[in-house]
Amino acid sequence: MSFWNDPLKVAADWLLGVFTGWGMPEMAANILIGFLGVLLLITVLMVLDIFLVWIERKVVARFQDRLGPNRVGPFGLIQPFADIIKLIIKEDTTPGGADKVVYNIAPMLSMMSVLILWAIVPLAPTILGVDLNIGALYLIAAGAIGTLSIIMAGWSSNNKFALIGAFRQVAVMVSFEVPMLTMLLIPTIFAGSMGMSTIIEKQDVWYVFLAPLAAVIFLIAAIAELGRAPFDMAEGESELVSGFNIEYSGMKFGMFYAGELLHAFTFGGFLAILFFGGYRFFGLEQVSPFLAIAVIVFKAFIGYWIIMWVKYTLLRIRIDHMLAFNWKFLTPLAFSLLMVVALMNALLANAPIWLYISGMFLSNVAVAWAALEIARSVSRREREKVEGPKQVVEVGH
Amino acid sequence: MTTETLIWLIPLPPVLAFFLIVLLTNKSKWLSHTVGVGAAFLSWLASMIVFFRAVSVEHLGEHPFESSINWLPTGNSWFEIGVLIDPVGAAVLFFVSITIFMIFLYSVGYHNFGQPAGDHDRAGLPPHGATVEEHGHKHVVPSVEPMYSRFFAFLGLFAFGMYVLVVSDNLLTMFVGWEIMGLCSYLLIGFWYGKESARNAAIKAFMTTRVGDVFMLLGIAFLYSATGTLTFREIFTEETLHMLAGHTTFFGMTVSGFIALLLFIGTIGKSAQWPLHVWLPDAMEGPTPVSAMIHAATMVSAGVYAVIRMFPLLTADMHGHGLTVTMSIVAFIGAFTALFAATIAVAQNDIKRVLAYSTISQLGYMIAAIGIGAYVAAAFHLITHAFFKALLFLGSGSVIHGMEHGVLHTGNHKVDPQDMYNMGGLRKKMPITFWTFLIGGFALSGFPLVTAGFWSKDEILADAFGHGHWAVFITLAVAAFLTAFYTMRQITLTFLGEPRTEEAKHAQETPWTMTTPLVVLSFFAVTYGWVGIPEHFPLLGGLVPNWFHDFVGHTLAEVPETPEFSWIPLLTSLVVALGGLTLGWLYYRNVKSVSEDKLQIPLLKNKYYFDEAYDFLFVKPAYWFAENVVYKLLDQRLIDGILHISGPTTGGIGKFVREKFDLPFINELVGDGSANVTYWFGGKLRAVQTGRVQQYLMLALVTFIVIGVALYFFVLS
Amino acid sequence: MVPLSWYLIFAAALFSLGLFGVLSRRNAVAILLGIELMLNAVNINLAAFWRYGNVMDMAGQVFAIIVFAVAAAEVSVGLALVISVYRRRNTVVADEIDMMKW
Amino acid sequence: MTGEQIVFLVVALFTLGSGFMVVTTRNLVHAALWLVSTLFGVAVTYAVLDAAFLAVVQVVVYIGAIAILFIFAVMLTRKDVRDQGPQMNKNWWFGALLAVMTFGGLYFLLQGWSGLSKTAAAIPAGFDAVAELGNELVSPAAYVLPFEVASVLLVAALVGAVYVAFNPRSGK
Repeated sequence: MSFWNDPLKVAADWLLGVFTGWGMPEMAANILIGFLGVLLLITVLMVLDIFLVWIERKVVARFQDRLGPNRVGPFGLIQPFADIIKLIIKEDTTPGGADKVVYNIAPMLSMMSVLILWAIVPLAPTILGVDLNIGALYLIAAGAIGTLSIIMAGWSSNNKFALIGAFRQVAVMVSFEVPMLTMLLIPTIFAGSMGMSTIIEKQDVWYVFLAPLAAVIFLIAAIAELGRAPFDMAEGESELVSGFNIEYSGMKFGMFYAGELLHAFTFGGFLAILFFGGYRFFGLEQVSPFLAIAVIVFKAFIGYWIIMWVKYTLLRIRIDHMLAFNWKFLTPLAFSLLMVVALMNALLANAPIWLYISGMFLSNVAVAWAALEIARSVSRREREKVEGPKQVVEVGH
Repeated sequence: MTTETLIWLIPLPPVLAFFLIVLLTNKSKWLSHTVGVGAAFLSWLASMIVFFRAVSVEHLGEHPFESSINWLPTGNSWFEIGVLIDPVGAAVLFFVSITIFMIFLYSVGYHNFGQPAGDHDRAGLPPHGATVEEHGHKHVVPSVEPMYSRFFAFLGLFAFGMYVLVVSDNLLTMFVGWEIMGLCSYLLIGFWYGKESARNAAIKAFMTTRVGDVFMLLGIAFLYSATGTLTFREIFTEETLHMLAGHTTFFGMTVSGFIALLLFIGTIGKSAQWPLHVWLPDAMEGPTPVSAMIHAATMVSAGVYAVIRMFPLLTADMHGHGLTVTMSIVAFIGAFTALFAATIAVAQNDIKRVLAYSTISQLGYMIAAIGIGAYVAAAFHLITHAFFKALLFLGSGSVIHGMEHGVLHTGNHKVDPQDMYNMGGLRKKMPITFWTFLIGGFALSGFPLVTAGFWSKDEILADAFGHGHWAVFITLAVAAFLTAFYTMRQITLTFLGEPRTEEAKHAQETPWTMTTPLVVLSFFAVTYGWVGIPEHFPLLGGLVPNWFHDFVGHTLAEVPETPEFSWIPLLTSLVVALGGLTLGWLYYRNVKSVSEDKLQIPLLKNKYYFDEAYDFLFVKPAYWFAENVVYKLLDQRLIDGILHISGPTTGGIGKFVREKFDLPFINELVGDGSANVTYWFGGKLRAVQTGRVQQYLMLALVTFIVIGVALYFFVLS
Repeated sequence: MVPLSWYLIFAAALFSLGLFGVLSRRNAVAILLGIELMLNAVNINLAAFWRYGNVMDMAGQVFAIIVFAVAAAEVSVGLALVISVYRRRNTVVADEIDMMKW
Repeated sequence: MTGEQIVFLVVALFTLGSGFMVVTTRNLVHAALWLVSTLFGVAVTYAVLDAAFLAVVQVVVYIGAIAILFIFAVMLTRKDVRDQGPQMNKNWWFGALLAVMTFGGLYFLLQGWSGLSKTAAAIPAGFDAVAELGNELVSPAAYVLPFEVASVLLVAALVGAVYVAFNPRSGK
């Protein structure tokens, strides 16, 4: 077993040898090694986060036909470090009448809710934090903590805008958790487990081909959960200035900001894990764990890029439209899709693989088509109620 | 599926259809008739399977299909109900299922399915036609019946009753089916309840048959008390019949004879025999051919079927060839009705009423045949009659429908589309109807050799002659002559000659749903006679085996012997049939209007004044009795008087009790006292009710802890 | 190893804390908070009995889940009632919501 | 004292402390936040008890939904949040007495129970509690009926809550 095949275990064994050699009891050594592992992961993530800022700014600039950061360092690569220095040396204000403890805990919780997600992300067959057999639920649980952090931030700031922004964001997050959780159940049905590594291992065929609609719904719910455009009414610059984080400055604001970026990247990763085969890419993951990491990071970046693409392309939706969209369209659609998929899964349990895949795919398409048709007819009726029946203008007579 | 299970299932589809239509599909005409016709088809299919299985069984008479279950606990035994298909049952099931299916099919066309809704049609009235605009000019077309779905629901219930009656193996469920049909008959006669005449006819039919049914129920009760069972095959054992025949009861009649008489009175009502025949002609108020057909082919046959079923009872006390009292009564009523109704039919102008009286007359034939012991002949005639009479009625309905078309065309609603003197020359307008009607009419008249009616009628006459019942023979022969005569009169007036009115000129052939049943039924009206040609008949005898006699004859243990062949009845039936037909054609060929008809004798026209007589004898006295005796004497004098005396007396007692006992003792001491005590306690205790939920909870907890502690220390330890 | 008694006493203490909250807080929302504590104490007992009893028998976990469902239902209806009362009476103090007395 | 006992004691003390803050703190939003921390402690207790599924569901349902709901409710009835009046009713001492008595009674009863010092057997290898739980919840031989009844209850509560909290004047 060489370092190149199973780096984590080799490193851990080596460290254990070193620590026990120093005379440490074995249990304490193990705890220390685990702690070091977490520290390593977080460090990597935070560094990645810094570059995410640069990537985001570069990409948005391209979308908006600009150049983006290009002055500091090559291609502006040093720019995020400059930003961080600025944030750190900025005055750290706390508004009067704020609930100081809660106010200070909130950004930490926000960052934490993102970081703990990585505990269950399998980077390679052998490189993962915990193989929790209820990983999908864990994802939601972490999201719950994120919700909490936002409402704490909004409330403790003692600011109308912050509170309203928090309310909106929490309403959105709580609502969109429903279709999201429902869509998490679909890979669960396919794989027979909620564990992330099992889901990846069972993905001989990417689940996006089995349930493309589920992937789309998951993506929409994830974007809403992130609070990014078009669902970013919590920040709503034009109405709420900056929403729940209006009173935060300096590095506390930076934590919210970095948390959001990392969160988006994380959801790109989960999209890859749940629907795009995770670290698997035509057997590449068998060659080396490092290749596997490269694959999953690449896939996560694609997901992240899609999320950015959506963010910088679409306009903000009004809050009531958004909740109505969730409760009246997305949730029923998710439920019916779940029922259809579960039913098809039971029906096609013994079918040959090509029939299973095509059956699943076609049922997904059918559900999507039916949902769109229903939505179309309902909206036509609504429109006619307002505008009166559509006048057909005959041309040519 | 075993045959027995299948028999159980036969009645089910129509009643399911009834509930489906009433509860669910009544808004959709299409669904309703699909459900109804589909159910009739299923029952027909099952009946056919059962029939052909029954035919293929050797000695079905001894080993019929039967199956029964326990139904009601009666003391220490069970009252059983079940199904039974023996040869008679199978034969009846055959024609019943076909005719019922045909009715359903025919109704679709008759109620103008697919036509637009009428301009001012209302539920409860026949449709008046709808105006449509086509190619720029308006014209009136028939409109769809407003209560279309309801009609199919009623028909379904009716079919259920009939099937129950046919397949049941005991008198009680048979009676249940009988009564269901009575109800449906009422509902269908009064289907157009907006018409006063229809309402009255429905009530009349219901009340008249009720008279018979009461007697029938008495007969059933008597039978049950005498034998302890109502199952046919248990009653018709040697011992039981012997026991019943051995005892005498009222009027010196034997028990079996008396029970048979009581049951027969039920048949008189159901099969419209004299003197309870008055309801049947009026029943023609229902939707023309369909309910009329129920009252001609199916339901009224149930009465005859019941008597055939009861035949062993009827003959239980018979010794040799002499008729018993009951049989004599039966034979007399049958023969008399046959002749009597035929004479009335001669003078009727309404196409349906002629057929109604003809039905009464033919049923009399069957009853007379049973009365002289020829139950096989009666069953044979029952079936052939069902086919050709159904055919005639449906044909008349088709004629009326065609005439209504003419009425709609001219717009003259004063013309009665049912009056034969408004018709004439319809054979060119409605060829299918004409030819099928002709076949039916000839079958009714007993046109020799080719028609079914000839063979069955001939068999009755031969039996009557062969057993030496001269009076019956002559009466029936005269009736047969009259039958042929009025049948030809009807055909001549309706179809032959030239149209007498503008409407008849514009009559039209009816749609396929109506003509198909006509064709099917005319097929049977011709061919069904061939299954019962006597062996000894010259030339034809023996060509086809006398299957019907063999099959049905084995219903009972002893096969009735066929009388010796004789030329006299054969010649008689030839002469009366051909003579009646010829005479009818010759006479009515030239009659142009009602006034030229010499046979419009008031006595016959008014049906021997039976309605008036009943009105005078029963209805008026009943009103008088209700008004004067019950209301004025009993109610006003007696009952009110008693009330007027007892009222003040009780009032006085009550006042005394109230003043001396209630007010001082109950009210003040007990009533107010307890209230005061409660009030006082309530006032003291209301402080506990603070409305504060937490205090309630505390109180509950304290109580809980105290009880817990007490339990722990005093009980557990 | 942790004996079962620790969990049971821990749950009893949490239950009593919740009970105190229910009995003593003025605010109706705070009363509901107390109820949540009590429900959680019950759930700890269920989970502990599952773990310390027959692990194969899932009754303890199943009923803990049922309690979750009941708690969610109770909170949603309870808070809806509190909000409704607040709209009409402009108070959430439990002692002032005493229209049903006498 | 083993590591497990230390973990348990830390968690229990943290949970009870938070619970105490829930019932005593004056600021209701703080009370709700303390509730969150109590619930989190309970979740950790579940994890210590090897009931991972319960632990995660505790976080999802209690923290993700119920606690948020509480905070919402507190904010919607905001007039009382900053009430300077007492947060305890005047019978609070009696309530405290009753609570102590309840605890004492429970403690007393537990003392007399024989199974108290029982320790947990090791979970058999290969036993997947989550899978087993899932099977039992939908198996007709086990708990499908309570499960379905609970789902009906949730729907009823959902409808009822919407109806009760619906404000007919604003229509929202």
